[in-house]
Amino acid sequence: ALAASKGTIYYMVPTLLDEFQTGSVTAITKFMGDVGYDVKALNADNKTDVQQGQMNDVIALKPSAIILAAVDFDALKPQVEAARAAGIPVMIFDRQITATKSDLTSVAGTVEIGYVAADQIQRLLKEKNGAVKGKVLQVLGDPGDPYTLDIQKGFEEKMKAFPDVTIISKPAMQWEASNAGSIVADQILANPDIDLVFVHAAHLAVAAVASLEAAGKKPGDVLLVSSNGAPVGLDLIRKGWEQVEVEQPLFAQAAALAMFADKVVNKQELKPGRYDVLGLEGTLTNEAWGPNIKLPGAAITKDNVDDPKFWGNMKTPETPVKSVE
Amino acid sequence: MVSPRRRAAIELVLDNLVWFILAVVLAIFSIAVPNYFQIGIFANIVEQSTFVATLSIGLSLLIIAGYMDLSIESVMALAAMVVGILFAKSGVGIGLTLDPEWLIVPASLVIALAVGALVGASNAFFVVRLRMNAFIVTLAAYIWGRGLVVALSGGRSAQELPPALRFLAIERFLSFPLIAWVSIVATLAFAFILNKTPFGRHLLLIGGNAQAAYRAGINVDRLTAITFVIAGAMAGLAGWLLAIRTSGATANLGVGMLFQAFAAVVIGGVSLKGGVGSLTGVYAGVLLLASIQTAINLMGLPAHFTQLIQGGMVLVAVLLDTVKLSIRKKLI
Amino acid sequence: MVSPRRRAAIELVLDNLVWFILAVVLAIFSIAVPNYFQIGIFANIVEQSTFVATLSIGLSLLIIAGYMDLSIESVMALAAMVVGILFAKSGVGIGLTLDPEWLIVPASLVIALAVGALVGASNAFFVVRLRMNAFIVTLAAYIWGRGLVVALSGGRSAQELPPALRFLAIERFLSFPLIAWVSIVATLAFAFILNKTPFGRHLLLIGGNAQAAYRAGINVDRLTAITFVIAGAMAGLAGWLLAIRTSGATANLGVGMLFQAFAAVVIGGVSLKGGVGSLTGVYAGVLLLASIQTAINLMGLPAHFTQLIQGGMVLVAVLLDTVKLSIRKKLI
Amino acid sequence: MSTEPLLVLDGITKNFGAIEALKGVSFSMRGGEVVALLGDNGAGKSTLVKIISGGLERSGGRMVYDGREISFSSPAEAKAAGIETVYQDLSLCTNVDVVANFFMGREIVKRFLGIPVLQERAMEAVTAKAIADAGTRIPSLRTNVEHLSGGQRQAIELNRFVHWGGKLVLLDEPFAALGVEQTRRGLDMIKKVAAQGIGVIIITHIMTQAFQVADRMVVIRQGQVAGDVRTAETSADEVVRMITGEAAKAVPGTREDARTTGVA
Amino acid sequence: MSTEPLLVLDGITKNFGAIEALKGVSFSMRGGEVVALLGDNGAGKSTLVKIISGGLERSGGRMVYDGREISFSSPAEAKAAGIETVYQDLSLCTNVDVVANFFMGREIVKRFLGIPVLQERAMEAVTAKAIADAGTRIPSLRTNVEHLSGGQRQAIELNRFVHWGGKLVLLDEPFAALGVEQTRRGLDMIKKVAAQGIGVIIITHIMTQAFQVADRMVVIRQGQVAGDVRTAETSADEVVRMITGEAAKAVPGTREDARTTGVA
Ligand SMILES: Nc1ncnc2c1ncn2[C@@H]1O[C@H](COP(=O)(O)OP(=O)(O)OP(=O)(O)O)[C@@H](O)[C@H]1O
Ligand SMILES: Nc1ncnc2c1ncn2[C@@H]1O[C@H](COP(=O)(O)OP(=O)(O)OP(=O)(O)O)[C@@H](O)[C@H]1O
Ligand SMILES: [Mg+2]
Ligand SMILES: [Mg+2]
Repeated sequence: ALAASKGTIYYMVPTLLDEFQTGSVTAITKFMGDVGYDVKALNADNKTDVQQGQMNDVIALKPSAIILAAVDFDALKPQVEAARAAGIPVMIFDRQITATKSDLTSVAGTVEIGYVAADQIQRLLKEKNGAVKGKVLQVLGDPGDPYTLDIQKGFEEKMKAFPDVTIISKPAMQWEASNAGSIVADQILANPDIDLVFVHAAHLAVAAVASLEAAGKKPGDVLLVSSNGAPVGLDLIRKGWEQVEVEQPLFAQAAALAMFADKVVNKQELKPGRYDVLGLEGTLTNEAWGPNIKLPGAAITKDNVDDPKFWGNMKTPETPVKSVE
Repeated sequence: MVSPRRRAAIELVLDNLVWFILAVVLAIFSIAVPNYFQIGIFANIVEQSTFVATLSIGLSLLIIAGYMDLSIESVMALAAMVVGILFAKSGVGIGLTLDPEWLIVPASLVIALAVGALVGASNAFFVVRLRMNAFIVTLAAYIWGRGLVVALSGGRSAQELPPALRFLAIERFLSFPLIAWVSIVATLAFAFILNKTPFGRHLLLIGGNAQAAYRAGINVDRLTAITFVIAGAMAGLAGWLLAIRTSGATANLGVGMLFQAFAAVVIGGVSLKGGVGSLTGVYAGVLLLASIQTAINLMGLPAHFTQLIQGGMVLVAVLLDTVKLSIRKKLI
Repeated sequence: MVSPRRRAAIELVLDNLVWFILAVVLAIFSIAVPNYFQIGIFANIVEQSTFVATLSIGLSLLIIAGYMDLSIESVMALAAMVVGILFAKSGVGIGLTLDPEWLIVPASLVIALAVGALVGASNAFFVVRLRMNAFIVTLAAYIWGRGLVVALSGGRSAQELPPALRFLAIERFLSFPLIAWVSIVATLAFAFILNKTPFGRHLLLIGGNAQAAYRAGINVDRLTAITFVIAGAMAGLAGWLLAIRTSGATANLGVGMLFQAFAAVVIGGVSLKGGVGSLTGVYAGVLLLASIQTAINLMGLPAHFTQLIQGGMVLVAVLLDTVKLSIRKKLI
Repeated sequence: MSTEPLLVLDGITKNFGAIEALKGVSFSMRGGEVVALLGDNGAGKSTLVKIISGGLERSGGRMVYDGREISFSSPAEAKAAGIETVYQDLSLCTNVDVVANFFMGREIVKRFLGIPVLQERAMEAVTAKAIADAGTRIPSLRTNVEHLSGGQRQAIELNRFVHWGGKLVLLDEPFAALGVEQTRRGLDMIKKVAAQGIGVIIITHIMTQAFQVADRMVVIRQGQVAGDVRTAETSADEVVRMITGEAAKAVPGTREDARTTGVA
Repeated sequence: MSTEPLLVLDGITKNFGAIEALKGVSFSMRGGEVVALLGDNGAGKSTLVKIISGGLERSGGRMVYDGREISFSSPAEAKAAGIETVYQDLSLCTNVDVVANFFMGREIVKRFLGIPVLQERAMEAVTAKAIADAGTRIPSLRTNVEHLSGGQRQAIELNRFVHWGGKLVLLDEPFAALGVEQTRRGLDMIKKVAAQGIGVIIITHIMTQAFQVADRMVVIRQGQVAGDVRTAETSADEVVRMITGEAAKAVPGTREDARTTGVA
């Protein structure tokens, strides 16, 4: 896009073992490129201490800014403070840090994903059983990962109102797909009346579907809901195995950072208000932890699955993002 | 003092103690855990054991020969991902098709085995030719192998293997899916090789005293290299089976199976010092671990406690095994 | 044939080869990687080495004595989480305060050491008293230890340790933070113990031939048990340091450090067969791994390839180490 | 030679699973006495020595040492009671040097601030003298034992016992790998040790060695005492016949005699 | 005894780092000849044997075997060329049973569908016979070797070589742990083997054994040949003097002679 780069921005990605994170590297690199910044990504492999070390190293490099998707939310607080003390602006991506000030936060909200999922699951149960009742198998990610715990929190909070819904929660250790497959295989035998399976990431849905298929189920026999909107999830919707994918607006989240990058790098003030981010409406507010732009997640169903705005369709928007003036 | 006949009986039990422990544990779970006692659950246990059991074959052979291989987990994932990328229809899969369709079974199998054997050969090169420490060489391969999975897939998943492959995970023979039978047959075949052929005998000798074996004219280097290749190929086979069961592959597929394989190998009676072990015992060890995992899946435990309980159960399982020693001492 | 003086010089280099490799690697990175050559980066390397270095102390001692301990990583996380829960102010922390404030330093340190020593003692009980295999006992502890962290914290993190503790991570002496000095001093202290005291000598003897040591009247069981407790306590210390650096603890804190510790121990020249090794070499191994990791951080490689490259670099580092053997054979 | 028995074995038995390695061995000896323990391969000599030295638990029988009935549960206890042992399968740590092996478990230390610190020079000097006295040449005391020849290894093990005195010395084929000169010096040393009132049990297959050094010969055959004779009153041929069993009937009552001595 | 030399060693040297274990050893021998290799502890006897048997690489010198100049890079090659070795530090796998050790590397197999399958019974029968012939009693051939006595172990190692024939046999202190009767049978066996035209090199520290069996004696002293004499033309005293070095001057030119024989 631009002849001369305005500088380098480091993106601290928590892991590359799930498709959302992989996609985020591509999207952030693209959008930041649109507004004139080079992006280098560092993968922390889901290790908080590794990410802390990476932050320390990057601070020594004095980049234009750091984008942080923390492995463990607030645990990165000391490094965020160190970076800002060194004059390097820090933008928070996807995983909100509220314990300390940062220069811009762009999130859909992990608890909110749980809310959206709960709404959709209530609808699906009602369609199937006539009322919001039945049995739901919730396959969590790793029980030591707050990301999955937040989704669980949001989901269960909203489901409290429906005592007729039994929720069985089992963790897929280390987010490993075949663990999820085994849980589904075992539970479908122990509880043949399971109506719906809710997995916390689309790559877990792959193994869950394989287990359902091996158990002789046909698409739709057991409902399936997943979160994060990865490409495999959308494929499963097209094939009828999955009913709903709760999408995290990856593109918009990334684009929002790019739109304000110049202002953040130049330490200018961000004006609260509503902004159009790739067609989604983002709300920028000033919170205790600094400017915060929130982008609403969406439910993907068979009806809208082909919409190119979903990152899972992997059509990174062609039109360049423009800096907010 | 015990009569010879009773002693023989006790010896038989002790020699196959893992199997007896397995039976006891299954009985306890069947009584204590609701829904545990049903053929479907037992079939699930056998099915879930498939991958670790297949991994454990090569690992056991290497440990018996006095080496080890930490790379097998990553090699399995790599083979699964290669199969996934080539033959799966969605995600990162490019969905190759063959004519006739069934050709995909041997083709994908050969590819998976080749991927595994290749990494095994690389490990062998460093360990046997360059005399590097097997632990560190295979640790490096564990890291770069998983790295290669991520690099190849870009962190994404491959999904939907064609039915010509998938039937191996769906069709059942005596209520176990075909993939489980593959691992059972492989275990039996290698158990035969270990116990009844010169190759197996030489592995035991090398594990017991490599210098003595070398002096006796056994080609220690060649045998060691072959065993690394076998371990790699078996990991490739495990990957092939895992891909078929998952109907594709994800970037973190099989994470944590290395530790399970090690635990199974030790529970199964293979000495980490080398020179001692049997593959049927190892298979029982795998089943034991899978039984525990299944019980945890079925018990209404809060998610946060599963790992705690898993660790405790492994300890108890091995504790039972050590009872063996004291019985042997006292009764014989 | 080489002159005795030149041979002595070569021996010196070879005996400390890890340090020379480290120097070479640092020099190469300094030239090749932009921004690598600055005191801040070297300080980062030392700081990042703190935890693995501390873990490696106990691991090395146990390996030298012919055992191993897989639980250290989880023990470290457990100690960190206990400290985090007790003293951190937000998250799952309950924010205990002491009067005077500085008392928190010894209090939290003693708690962390005690947590570690306790797990170490439990490992020792199973291994020494019940004669269970150390690998499997500590593997179980690795699983239940991490499980306990998850259970205690509910998977959440504790944040914000009070400044009275945090200053150890912030204040610097000779440009290294104080926590790094703690691990350096601990390494030197145990290096002294290993090389110059009967305790260390007996560990080497046990690792070389436990039966001979036993016959010579050395209390092998007692020494082994003590070493397990030391390994646990050192893991506790590592957890304390890690909590201070993190300013709290997360449920997955330190995942993967076990492998790093093993790699460092092997690169540092400790034989996994027991009976051979020095702690200063191990510290160099830790620094070497951290240097590689830092170089990868600074090189700006595509993130998908980092793991691949990391694995390759570990291999190369050890490859250099094996050059030692052939040099020794040829030149001396 | 004192009159009180130093060691009394009474009906010692040992089973390894189905195998009865010792079927009731009884004999006794005094301090300053050198007893040659003879017998065919697999007769049970080493097993007996390991039982006396605390390395193996006996299955049955009584053992009286230095006037008290005892039962050592570890070599450390036997050592503490003054029993030194040279094992047939050498007990050396090949991963450390000659000095470390020589002082295994009894290192010379100096305390600094209460911390015991190894005194390498002092230990090296002692080792050098002992090895030289034994007539053995070792290239460097700082080489790891894995690089030494079979005889050099045995010399280390054989000579370290002299240094620690004790009351009873058990030597299980201590000269098997030693050269002519080293063996000669070893035999002399045994005589010197016995002259100090220390009891010595030596196992050997070479009759000339046994006849040169022993006051008495105890022959074990298939786990039982097949002969217990004074050296002066027997001949090599007779002893060999006892060992191989051809003369089993020629020494009736030997076991009885031994037991009587034991109880006395 | 053939006239062609079976083995010619010419100036063999071996360094271990700074240590010169062999400083140029030369001698030769014929098939059917029994050569006793004598020398003090650490003289270099075992090192020489390992060089001949392919277990160690020589630092210098030439070796001619069976008419061809050779350089074995592994024991397997030496074995293939007909050289059998019994090592001083036993080469047994204690984790397997007697039969497995006896047949180590040369198991009896039967092929089914091309797959070689171990014939345990056949191997057991052969082992039983060999062990019985050697006069050794072993409780069960199916016990792991770790449970055997020192002499029983040595018997396995010593007797398995007979089974494989070959052209040259190297025995490094093969009787060190054997009983009286077992040693006698071992010596007989060596004579029988030599009578078949096989060359034998035997290392021992016991003069009587050397004199009973050897045609010639080669004495190594500090890595050099210090004497090379026909048994008939020497005495035990003279040989001991060569070993300890007191008679070093009494056998001038021995090395020269050996070399001449070697080249012939
Ligand atoms: N691997 C090695 N490294 C260093 N030195 C060695 C090595 N092997 C042998 N030596 C040395 O070489 C010399 C000769 O050893 P060798 O084993 O040949 O002696 P030997 O004549 O067989 O003695 P013995 O009668 O005691 O068996 C010894 O001084 C020994 O220490
Ligand atoms: N741990 C064990 N388990 C089983 N059998 C054993 C064990 N130790 C020794 N034996 C058996 O006990 C018998 C006596 O062995 P021991 O070692 O005492 O013989 P020895 O008289 O010392 O013979 P050698 O002269 O060959 O050294 C042998 O038959 C041996 O096989
Ligand atoms: Mg013995
Ligand atoms: Mg020798």
